Amino acid sequence: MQGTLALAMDNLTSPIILFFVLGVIAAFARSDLSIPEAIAKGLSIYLLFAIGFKGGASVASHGVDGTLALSLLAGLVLSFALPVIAYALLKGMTRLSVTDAAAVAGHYGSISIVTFVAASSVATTAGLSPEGYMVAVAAVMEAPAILSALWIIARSSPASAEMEEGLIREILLNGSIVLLVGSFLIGWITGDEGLTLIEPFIVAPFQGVLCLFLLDMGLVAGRGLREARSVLTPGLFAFGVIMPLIGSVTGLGAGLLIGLSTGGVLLLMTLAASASYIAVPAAMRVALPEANPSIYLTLSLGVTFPFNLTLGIPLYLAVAQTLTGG
Amino acid sequence: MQGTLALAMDNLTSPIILFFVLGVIAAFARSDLSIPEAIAKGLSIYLLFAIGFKGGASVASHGVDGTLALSLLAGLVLSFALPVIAYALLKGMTRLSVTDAAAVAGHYGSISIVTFVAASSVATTAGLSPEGYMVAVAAVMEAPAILSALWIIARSSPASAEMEEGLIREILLNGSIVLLVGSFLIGWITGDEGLTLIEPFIVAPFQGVLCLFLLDMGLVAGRGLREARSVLTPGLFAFGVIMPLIGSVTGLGAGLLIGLSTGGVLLLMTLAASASYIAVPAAMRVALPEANPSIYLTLSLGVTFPFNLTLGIPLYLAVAQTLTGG
Amino acid sequence: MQGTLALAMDNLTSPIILFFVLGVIAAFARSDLSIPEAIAKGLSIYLLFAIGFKGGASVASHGVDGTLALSLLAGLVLSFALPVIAYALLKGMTRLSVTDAAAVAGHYGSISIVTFVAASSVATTAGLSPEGYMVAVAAVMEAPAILSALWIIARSSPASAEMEEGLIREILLNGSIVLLVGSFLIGWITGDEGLTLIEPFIVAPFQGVLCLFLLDMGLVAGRGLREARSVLTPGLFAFGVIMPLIGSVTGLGAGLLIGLSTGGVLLLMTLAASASYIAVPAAMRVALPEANPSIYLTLSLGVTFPFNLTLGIPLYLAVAQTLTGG
Amino acid sequence: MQTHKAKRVEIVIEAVMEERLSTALIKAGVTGFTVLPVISGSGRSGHWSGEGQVSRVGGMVSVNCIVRPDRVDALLDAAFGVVERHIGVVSVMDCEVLRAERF
Amino acid sequence: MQTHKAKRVEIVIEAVMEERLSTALIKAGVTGFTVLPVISGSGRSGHWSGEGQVSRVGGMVSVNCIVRPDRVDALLDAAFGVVERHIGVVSVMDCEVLRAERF
Amino acid sequence: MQTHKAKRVEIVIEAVMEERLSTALIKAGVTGFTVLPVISGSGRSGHWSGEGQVSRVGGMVSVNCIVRPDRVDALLDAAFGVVERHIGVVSVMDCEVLRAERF
Ligand SMILES: Nc1ncnc2c1ncn2[C@@H]1O[C@H](COP(=O)(O)O)[C@@H](O)[C@H]1O
Ligand SMILES: Nc1ncnc2c1ncn2[C@@H]1O[C@H](COP(=O)(O)O)[C@@H](O)[C@H]1O
Ligand SMILES: Nc1ncnc2c1ncn2[C@@H]1O[C@H](COP(=O)(O)O)[C@@H](O)[C@H]1O
Ligand code: NA
Ligand code: NA
Ligand code: NA
Repeated sequence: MQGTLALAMDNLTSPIILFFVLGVIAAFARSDLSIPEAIAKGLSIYLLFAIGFKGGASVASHGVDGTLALSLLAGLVLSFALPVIAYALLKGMTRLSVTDAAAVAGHYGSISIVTFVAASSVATTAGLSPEGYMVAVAAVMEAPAILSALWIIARSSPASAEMEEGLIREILLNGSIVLLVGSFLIGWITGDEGLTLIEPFIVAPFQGVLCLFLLDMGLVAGRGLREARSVLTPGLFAFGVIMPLIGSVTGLGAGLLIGLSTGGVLLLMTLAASASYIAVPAAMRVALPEANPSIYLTLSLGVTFPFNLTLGIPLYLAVAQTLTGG
Repeated sequence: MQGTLALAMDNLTSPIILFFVLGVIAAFARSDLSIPEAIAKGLSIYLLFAIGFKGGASVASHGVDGTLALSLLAGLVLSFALPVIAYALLKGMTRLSVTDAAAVAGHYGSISIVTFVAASSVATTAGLSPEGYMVAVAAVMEAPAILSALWIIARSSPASAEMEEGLIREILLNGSIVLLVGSFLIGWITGDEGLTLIEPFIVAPFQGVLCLFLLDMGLVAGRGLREARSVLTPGLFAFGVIMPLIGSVTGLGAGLLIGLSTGGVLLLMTLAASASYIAVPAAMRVALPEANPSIYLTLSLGVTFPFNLTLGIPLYLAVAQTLTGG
Repeated sequence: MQGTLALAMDNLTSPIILFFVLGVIAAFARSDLSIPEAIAKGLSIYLLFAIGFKGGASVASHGVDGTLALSLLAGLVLSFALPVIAYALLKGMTRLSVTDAAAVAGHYGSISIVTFVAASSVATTAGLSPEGYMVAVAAVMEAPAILSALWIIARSSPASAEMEEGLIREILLNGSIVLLVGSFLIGWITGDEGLTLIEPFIVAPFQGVLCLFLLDMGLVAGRGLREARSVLTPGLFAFGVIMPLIGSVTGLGAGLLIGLSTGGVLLLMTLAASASYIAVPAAMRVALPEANPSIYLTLSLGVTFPFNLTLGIPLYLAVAQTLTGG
Repeated sequence: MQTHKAKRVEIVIEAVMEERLSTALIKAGVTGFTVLPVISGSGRSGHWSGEGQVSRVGGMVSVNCIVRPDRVDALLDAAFGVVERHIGVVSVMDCEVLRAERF
Repeated sequence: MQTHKAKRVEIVIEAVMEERLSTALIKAGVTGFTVLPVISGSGRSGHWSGEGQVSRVGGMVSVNCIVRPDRVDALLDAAFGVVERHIGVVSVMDCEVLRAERF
Repeated sequence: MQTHKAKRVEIVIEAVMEERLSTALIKAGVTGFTVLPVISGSGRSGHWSGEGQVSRVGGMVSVNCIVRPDRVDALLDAAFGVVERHIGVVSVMDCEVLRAERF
């Protein structure tokens, strides 16, 4: 327990969290500090590229066991199921309209890749080596939640969410999924040889790039919070903290069932606990334009993301270590 | 021969080629994956900066022999002459108009710096150390082909291609030429001392950056092919594969004549075989606006570039090794 | 003395200066070489991030002594006082209007962070280890000079420079100040542990990134000089060279008084000698729109910056070494 | 210089809807348009800015089409079909063009 | 399709003044506007370009507001108050809009 | 607020031709213009997009000039001379400006 606290403290004073905080503070203080849009996109491309490739290369060197398929399946199921839980919770805890609640729910079935990256760092620091294919699980979990959200809507008001042609393709071929999966496969195919070649680019500078990216996320989250503070009712705020806990428990259950390593359980918990802020919002703007984007963006980026980053991940780690004996 | 095949296979499964393929696939699948324009330009600036500097530093440490001047001269002659060959070939193999044929021809006298970089990597992997000043040869070959193309046009329809004032300056002071030559000279001047200083920036991460750049090129090439498939007649397609082979033979002849090392011969073959997709298209838009850009861009980026990258370079290497005994 | 000359020569042929020169030449030759705006901003963010963090980490590992507070105070005083000196000098040496003279004066009380970085490199090469908190001194010196300039104006024509509400906040929370101070504090808090994590990102590639950034500054400075050559009267030009010398003497005095190390004295001299080209121009456009920006930008970026880079810093080093016996 | 009357339609629309809009325009026979980036904006749905954004959510683009006056209704119908449920602004201005054969 | 008369005001202004302008617009009751980036320009104060610029100095933006005709005077007063001492250009065009209830 | 009649000319032109256009404009006595970036477009020569592009080929810019009505012909002649052989669009709109002494 004391170890957990120390770890949480350590985590809270890690550079990546402090840079996120710096961004939030700068945004609240209305500093004109900002990262150009192209640079922010470039950083995010770098992260997806690096994390996908490293995951693939790790699969290449550790081999694939039967749990790979099971993990992918678990990811699919969680991504489909979590929005249903989230929706029920939202209906109980908040006064959101059906549309808004479904839109928010969709975000919580999907994942945040930066949260995943942060958890991977924590895992490595704690001496764990999660399964490399967890990256593929992350990719698999991006999209199904969107379908769940649309299905929830379709049940309650069939007219408003007719599935537009092209949307499914758009969701599945979303740029971040393609880059993540593509890099994963290339990492797998080229294995150690490939990794050796590009390691100095994707491994050594990774944490530094991550800091800059989190600074940007802090700026965006802070600006969002500043402008949309009013949408954050106590009920919504509570949901933004409780839902990741519930998600993490489902991830824990799945991870233990499958028999993942301690690190793998931590990552699956984190994936289930995290909320999307790229793929799902974009799909929601297309499919559910009536849903208010400031609600789901503020909740996902302004509440759940920092919660996972600061308190969630150390907690999930402690639980994973205790229950797997790792 | 078996060695060549193995090498070709190795080459085909190198990360850089796989990322190019990923880009092409993503574009064909109409994924919204894209690299922001500013980032793509940034990556290209990095590559020119790094390759120019390393070339110069290598000249500084290996010294200059008499072949430097000869190589530059050979580059000049090839760049002037290849468009004439290309034009004759195009007139024989396709039904392109004079203007379109001349515009395409101009691209094949000039060079593609990424193809050059890919060949340099293959050379290094094969244990060769090409002459550092081949970078300068590459720079020298960028522009003369444009003049050749304009001369071809001027001969057949004197009115349409009056040499506009300012164009020559623009061609010679093209950003990529200036950056490449400038970095080369600075690398030469500052030598080992300079290299030591910036080596961690330009050497270690180079291959990783190259992967991202090729992903971008794959995206752009794939999008071009998707939209301009119709311009690619069988005759044009065949030209896009045959012309680099012819070019490589002229490069081979020149390289053997001059007495370049095996690596140097490989690079000169590759330069002669490659087609421009930055400097020449821009000049053609200014000087020959009537020429259809989708023809030359699709051919250069969508056919010849991937051909050289995948099959061409291993072939040129095998030939160079056999004939130089390297 | 000979050592100084050798050092100056060494400095003149360092890659960063040569890349600056390349940029100036390219701009004068009207090459279309250019760094996209987003990339230039990205490079500048990287530099502020890296330099701030390293400064903080160095404070964490070397501890704080009493001179920290004194140095910050000295920075404040210099930044407030230098514009007054600069204004008097300008009034004597040039025919600038009150507004233009005050605007220019403001730039010389503030600082140029790239000049600071260049001086830090020179210090390291010379085997010195300046106090890490000099970064904080740099941050402290950014803003006060702006207030001085406005005060100078207010004295001579009370109407024209009424202090607009919001301007002070804007000046103090300027993006570069926030990033520099934030990174400094995070470097300090996370100390060696943090540094180890992100060192491969902020230390090894630093000089290479700096080269690219100086190429960009050369391009911008060259373009400015080309377009605004006419504003550069001999008097102004002389001011652009004499004022940094005067500034460096005030920095020297303060540094010796405080008892900074040789490297610290060098950096304080450089800070006092350098002129702002980011924070102050932006503030001047808001507060003194009547002042002609080509005057202050051309002088700061086109004259004083290259002067400090090439001749100034080696001179300040020689003086600092002689007078501190370092 | 000889000019011809035309209409200039400007549609400020969410970036995620851009492809759907251009498809609809092309279907409506509008084959010429130019897309300009937008960096920030303000409207009934609040203020937004593209700064530091990784996703295209909230980002907008400005799509400009110049058409012959008799085509403007078809264009507006097509555009309206796409923007109807979405945030965004459609405006029409009179203009004159060179080279009328192009429109 | 039913359209309504409106005015389109375009203000090209220094980037450093953008926030002040939007504050003034909002104060004047103009809540809708779109900001477009500008890459270079030329005017009485010479030529400038954003290329390679780190600071926002010299950079400009183009702020477009569509308003009901009766609001245009308030808008121009507000805009003029901000641009008065600054470089920049203000122009007004007639236009027609869909969904007039939005303006 | 006092406004003055003027013309707003918008020229969408290939980025590689921008410098030639501004030179021609300045020669024609047009000293004020603003250049906006364009991210993609469609026309008789097909569709293009700047995404991921390293070269300026295919890229376009939008050059906007506000001029006094009596200057518009000189402007159009100058612009036409540059765009004649090139792809691109020239349109003219009526507008009103503040601070007429600037045009
Ligand atoms: N009156 C207006 N003038 C110009 N642009 C507007 C106006 N109203 C809305 N917009 C643009 O359209 C976007 C969405 O507007 P809205 O649907 O009102 O939230 C805003 O962010 C602006 O970019
Ligand atoms: N006549 C004009 N037409 C379009 N834009 C202009 C015009 N005059 C000035 N501008 C823009 O406003 C900026 C400042 O103009 P000025 O105040 O004349 O220096 C220029 O850099 C252009 O971007
Ligand atoms: N009708 C139009 N309205 C707006 N922009 C157009 C139009 N036609 C062409 N353009 C722009 O001009 C470029 C070249 O057009 P074109 O010469 O028709 O291929 C296109 O890519 C568009 O950016
Ligand atoms: Na989740
Ligand atoms: Na060639
Ligand atoms: Na100073």
